[in-house]
Amino acid sequence: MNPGDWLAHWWPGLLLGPALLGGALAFVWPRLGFALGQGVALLNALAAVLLVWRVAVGGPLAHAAGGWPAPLGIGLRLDGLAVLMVLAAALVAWAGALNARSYFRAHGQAPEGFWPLWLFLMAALNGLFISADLFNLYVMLELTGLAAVGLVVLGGGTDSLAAALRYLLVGLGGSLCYLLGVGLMYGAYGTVDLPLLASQASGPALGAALALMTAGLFFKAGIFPFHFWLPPAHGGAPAPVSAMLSALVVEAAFYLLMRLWLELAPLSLAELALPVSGVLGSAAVVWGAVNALRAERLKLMIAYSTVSQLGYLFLALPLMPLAGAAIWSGAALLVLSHALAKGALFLGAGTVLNVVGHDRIRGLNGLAQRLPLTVAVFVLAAVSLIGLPPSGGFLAKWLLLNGAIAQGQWWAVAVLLVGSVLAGAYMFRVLGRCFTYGHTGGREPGVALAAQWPAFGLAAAAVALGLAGSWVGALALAGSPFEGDALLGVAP
Amino acid sequence: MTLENWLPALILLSSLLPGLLIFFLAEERHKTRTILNLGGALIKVALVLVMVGGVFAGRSYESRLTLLPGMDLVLNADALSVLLVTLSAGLWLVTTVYAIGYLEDSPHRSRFFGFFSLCVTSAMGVAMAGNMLTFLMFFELLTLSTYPLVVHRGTPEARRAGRIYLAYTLIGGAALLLGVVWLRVLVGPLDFTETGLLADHAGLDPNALRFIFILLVGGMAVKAALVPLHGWLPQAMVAPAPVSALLHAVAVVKAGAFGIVRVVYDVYGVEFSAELGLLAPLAAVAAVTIVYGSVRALYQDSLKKRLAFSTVSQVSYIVLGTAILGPVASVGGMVHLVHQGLMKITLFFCAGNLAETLGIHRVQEMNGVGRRMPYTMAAFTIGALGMIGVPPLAGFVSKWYLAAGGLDAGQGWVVFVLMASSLLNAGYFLPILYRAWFLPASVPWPRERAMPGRFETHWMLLWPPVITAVLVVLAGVLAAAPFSPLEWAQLIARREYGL
Amino acid sequence: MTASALDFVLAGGLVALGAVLLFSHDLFRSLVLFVVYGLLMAVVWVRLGAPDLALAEAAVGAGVTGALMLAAWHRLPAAGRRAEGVVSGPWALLSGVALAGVAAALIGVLAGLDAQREGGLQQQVLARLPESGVESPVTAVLLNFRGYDTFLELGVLLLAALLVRLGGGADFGLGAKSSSVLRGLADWLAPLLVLTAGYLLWRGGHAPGGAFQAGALLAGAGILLALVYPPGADGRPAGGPRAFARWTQGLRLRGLLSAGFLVFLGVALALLVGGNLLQYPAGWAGALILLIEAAAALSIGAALLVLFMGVAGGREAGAP
Amino acid sequence: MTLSLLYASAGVLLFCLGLFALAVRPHLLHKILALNVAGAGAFLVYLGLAYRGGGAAADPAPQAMVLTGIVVAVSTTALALALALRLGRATGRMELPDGSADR
Repeated sequence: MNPGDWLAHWWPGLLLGPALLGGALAFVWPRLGFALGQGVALLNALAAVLLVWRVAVGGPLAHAAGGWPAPLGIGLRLDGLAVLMVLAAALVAWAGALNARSYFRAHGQAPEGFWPLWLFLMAALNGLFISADLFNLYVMLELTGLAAVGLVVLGGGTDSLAAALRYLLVGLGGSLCYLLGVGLMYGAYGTVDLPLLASQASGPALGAALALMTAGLFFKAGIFPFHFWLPPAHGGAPAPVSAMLSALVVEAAFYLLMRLWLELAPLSLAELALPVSGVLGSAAVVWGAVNALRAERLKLMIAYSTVSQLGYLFLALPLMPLAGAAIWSGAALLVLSHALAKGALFLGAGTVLNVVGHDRIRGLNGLAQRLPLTVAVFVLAAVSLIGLPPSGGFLAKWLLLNGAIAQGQWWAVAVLLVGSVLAGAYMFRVLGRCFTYGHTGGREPGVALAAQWPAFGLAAAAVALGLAGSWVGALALAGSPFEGDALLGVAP
Repeated sequence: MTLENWLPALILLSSLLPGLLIFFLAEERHKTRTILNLGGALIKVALVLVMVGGVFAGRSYESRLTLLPGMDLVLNADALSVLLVTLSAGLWLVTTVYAIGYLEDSPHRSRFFGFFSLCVTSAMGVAMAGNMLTFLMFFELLTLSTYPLVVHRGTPEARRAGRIYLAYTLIGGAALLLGVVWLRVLVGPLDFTETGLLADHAGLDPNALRFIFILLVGGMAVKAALVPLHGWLPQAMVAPAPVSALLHAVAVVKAGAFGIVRVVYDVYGVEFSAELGLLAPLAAVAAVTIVYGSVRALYQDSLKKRLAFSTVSQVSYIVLGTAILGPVASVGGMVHLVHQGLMKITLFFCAGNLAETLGIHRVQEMNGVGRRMPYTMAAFTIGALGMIGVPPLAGFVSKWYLAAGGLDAGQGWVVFVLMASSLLNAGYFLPILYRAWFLPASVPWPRERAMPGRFETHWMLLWPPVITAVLVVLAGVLAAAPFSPLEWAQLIARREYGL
Repeated sequence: MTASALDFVLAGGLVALGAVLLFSHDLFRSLVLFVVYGLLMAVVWVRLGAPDLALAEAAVGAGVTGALMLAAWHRLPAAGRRAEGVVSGPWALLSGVALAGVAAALIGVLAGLDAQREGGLQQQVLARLPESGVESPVTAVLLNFRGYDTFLELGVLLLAALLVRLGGGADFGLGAKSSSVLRGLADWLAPLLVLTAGYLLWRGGHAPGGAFQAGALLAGAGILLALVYPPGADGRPAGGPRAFARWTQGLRLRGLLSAGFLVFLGVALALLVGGNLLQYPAGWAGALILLIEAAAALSIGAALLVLFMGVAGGREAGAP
Repeated sequence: MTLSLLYASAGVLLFCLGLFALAVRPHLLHKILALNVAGAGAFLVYLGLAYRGGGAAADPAPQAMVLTGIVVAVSTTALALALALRLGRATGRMELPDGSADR
């Protein structure tokens, strides 16, 4: 049996087994938590890399849980987009786990429950990315949501508690909308399997079900104006947790929307409904950026930046049915580069918080002398978030612009450009402080480089992604509805 | 893989790698840093010389990396890029020496030289970019790597200047990005082609093309500091002298002007641009900038600000030469690309010397400084006279070709613009020279520092301006010699016009 | 089949009950009405041909959830017992109008759907039932055809238990006083509940019942014991059956909580050797499902107990 | 009107009522109740559509889904209650603070 076949059979076990097992064991024996967390995060990252290789070489993978093919059983699939999401989650989770070690050292050790929750969150995200079953996705969404809420609570203090509770209530409301949509889907079409529905479903029930599920996912993704819960939750959680939430948990909801609207919904319906997403996305880009500009705390600024960056993704949705491949790949690149850059930013902010003792932006003068490596993280992440070449963010923005112009969607073009300039404004507001004198000493002696390297790795990966864009773009298309289309079209 | 494929990439790496290494050097590793800096600069000059020889012999160099299908990063060496590459490589070497001397004891040198190397890398990338995507990429990288240099002083004033610089360049970058993507959608990959890549595409909407032209040139005009987009340049004077020198002579401002040349010649094609009616407005903007910059320079008391407005004016000579149809004017514009770089870097080095040695920042304080620092002021005088256009210095050659080109194209008004500008140049440079050489010194100097060594100032500060001043003279006197900037510009013009 | 008058009364009653309990100004009345709502829902499930659900709804939906709500009520801070009115303003109005529109549109869609509906999976489930290892179609779906969902649902439960425990306070103990009569009763009732749970578990293979219903009963037994045997000074139960005291603490409790999940996970991964995730080998399905269900019932019982204690137990207001 | 449609419609109404109460009732216990009522409404839609007429057993697949949903609901309810009580103990009030304005 060659190694590729081995992977093709075992991949669900690889993605779910270690994380779930580790999570449960870390719960039973809290003392093992740290070792399990580090080990499983590394294992998971290795598995993700292997699977990326496998899918790139051998094409998408499928698996019928329980051995029952859909519609009776639950279908799992690992196509290009899914494996890229798995990779992003694995990298951020690994970096977060490495960073958590020193982040929590300031408080003694990671709070009780951190490692099991962390591992469960990893597993839930993996499960969410590979599921092709709408009801199974509901369970995954709940698992993800619970783990995320629990991790926010660990921020300690009343503010975190309130943020977590708000997050929980909003998330549950969103889940219920999604759940009702799934029920309608089953009632009307007798299956909850995505590929089957894509080939069978049509009619008003499909539209209603999609609308309900989309509304639920809007809440979970925190898209404007449903974003109100996001900044306090992401800004108040421990930094490694914020990294994971901002980088992946909200993007997971967008990932599902992409699946729903581009694989399931017929083109006519998508054309009718998706402009709503475009409008909300545009508003989110501007609103998030303006609030990021006004934020006084670094972590809150980063959280608002997430609101803004998510807007790009929603902005891309309505362009996708027509510009297909370019936007699909562009969105994949954007999700990936945002995940890496945002993860890096939050981990960096955590280091700042621990070393400086606060994260007020006004008080960051001279940070470039105290924590040069962390400031380098901010610079690299800024490059990707603003969309400056040669980062992954740049390629993504290039593809989105290309698609928007080719379709004559000038409003999207305007929002993309305004958003980039605003991103530059809020990122350089922080960087300008970092480069101002205000600290006479040299590098901070007590800061373990181990705390900073993971963040640096993520940020560098976000920038380097631009150089692998061709490969990533092609991989994202594997198994997608746009497989085989040319990536960059020329207007007729 | 042959040398032809690798040379452009190697030229980039010769400054990129030292730059990245320097970031991680501890502050007190003085010697290692100097070796890295100078080693990289020397290797780069050597590599560039190899390439110049190759291009002259008709070889073509190209490094290519595919980012997305139909979206390549291309570095290549055509005649035009060689012009800027050679200038940048040479001046980087000189400026590195100067910067090492200038920043002798100041803090954060690792950060400074790291970004300094990145800045040069980006300028090289801009020069060698083989298509619009690559150009855009290095153009933005240039913004990013110069920002920390502009705010290097770390004062609130520097931060403000940095903010203004970013506001201008990021918005300009956004316009440029839009133009590039739009054009990409219309015609496909945007590889630079001598005589213009749009020549192969008929039947495109001329209005869309006009608008894209405005976006592209507008985005670059921010960096080239064309009026009314010049506001950031005088503010950016808070940067340390070597940075100003680099910004004005080879990197940022020059990248903008160079980009305009690329767009007009290699994207639109000069004849097609004229056909679309785009050249006349561009020439008008350039003419206004030339005069406006000179007038503003007259009123500046701060020496560096006077030089800054002088840059605003002088860089537009390049744009003017580009915007006038006809090979002679083109030669004038392109040769000024080099000549302006040599002259302006000399002036900034000298201003830096005055500030560093005697604490002089304002024109008023320069009385009698010629006797205190004769070498520096001699170099300054050569640079200033060159700017005015006194024969046989470099500036004269540029102006001569520009004027002749204007007459050639039947646009006599160009001569008047040039004459007015020369008069104004004289108006703001001659008083300085008069003060320096003929007025008695107003000792004590504002803040004099004792410099080690036998010369009027540290040798690392003194030699760079003297060398560049000599080059200013040589470029003028030996204009007709082979390999002179003028000869090279004529070669380019012949190719661009397909003669 | 058309609806009878009884159906109209039931459905209308549910909606009216829901409206009243959600918008009542008396919080306690809302809570009591919620329990009634759950019971009424169970009746509806029977009416709709879903007795498994009726049992689960009565035990979990009305029973456990209602108990949780009432326990929470007792622990509210004094100022928190008054239900403030409703938020008013343009946003509230807007969401009201929007939701009314959503309701109308959805009912319209349902009405259109009513005539031409797909058959669902019932035929397929029944056709494959003999291979599933159990006789009850619902159990077959839960533990075989869609076993992956159930496995993850145990994960959700485990996670919730973990999080509630993080809230601080003892695992156990309500601090209520109880008479010896009650204790005597509990000593008899608790084993009876455990026995019934075992019966339900076994019965689940071919008739309504199963791990969840059994787990709920186990939790009920636990809650009963916790109520009558308040904790001593050290936070441990001061009396009661030894096994209960031992298994509701520390490592053993955590083991109990995760046993179902771990067994399920172990089976799922082990089966990957020969087939797909959770693909029972021919002939083994019944035994493996029973194993999983037994472990799951224990875990569910423990988890529900922990959830209840997390809400009802813990430190009192104002206590350090 | 068929039985299916009647109960499914009642489910839709309960679902919307629940979401509305979630939005406008400030008391945390009310919000949690609202989620439960809305959830039960959604389950009613599942089961209403699964009804197969005259005493026959309902479609088992949605039954299983609802069973799963009930367990998820009780888990999340307990967690929400526990968090709400902690918040109530910390702030003395059973409402979410107006946290949207913090920077």
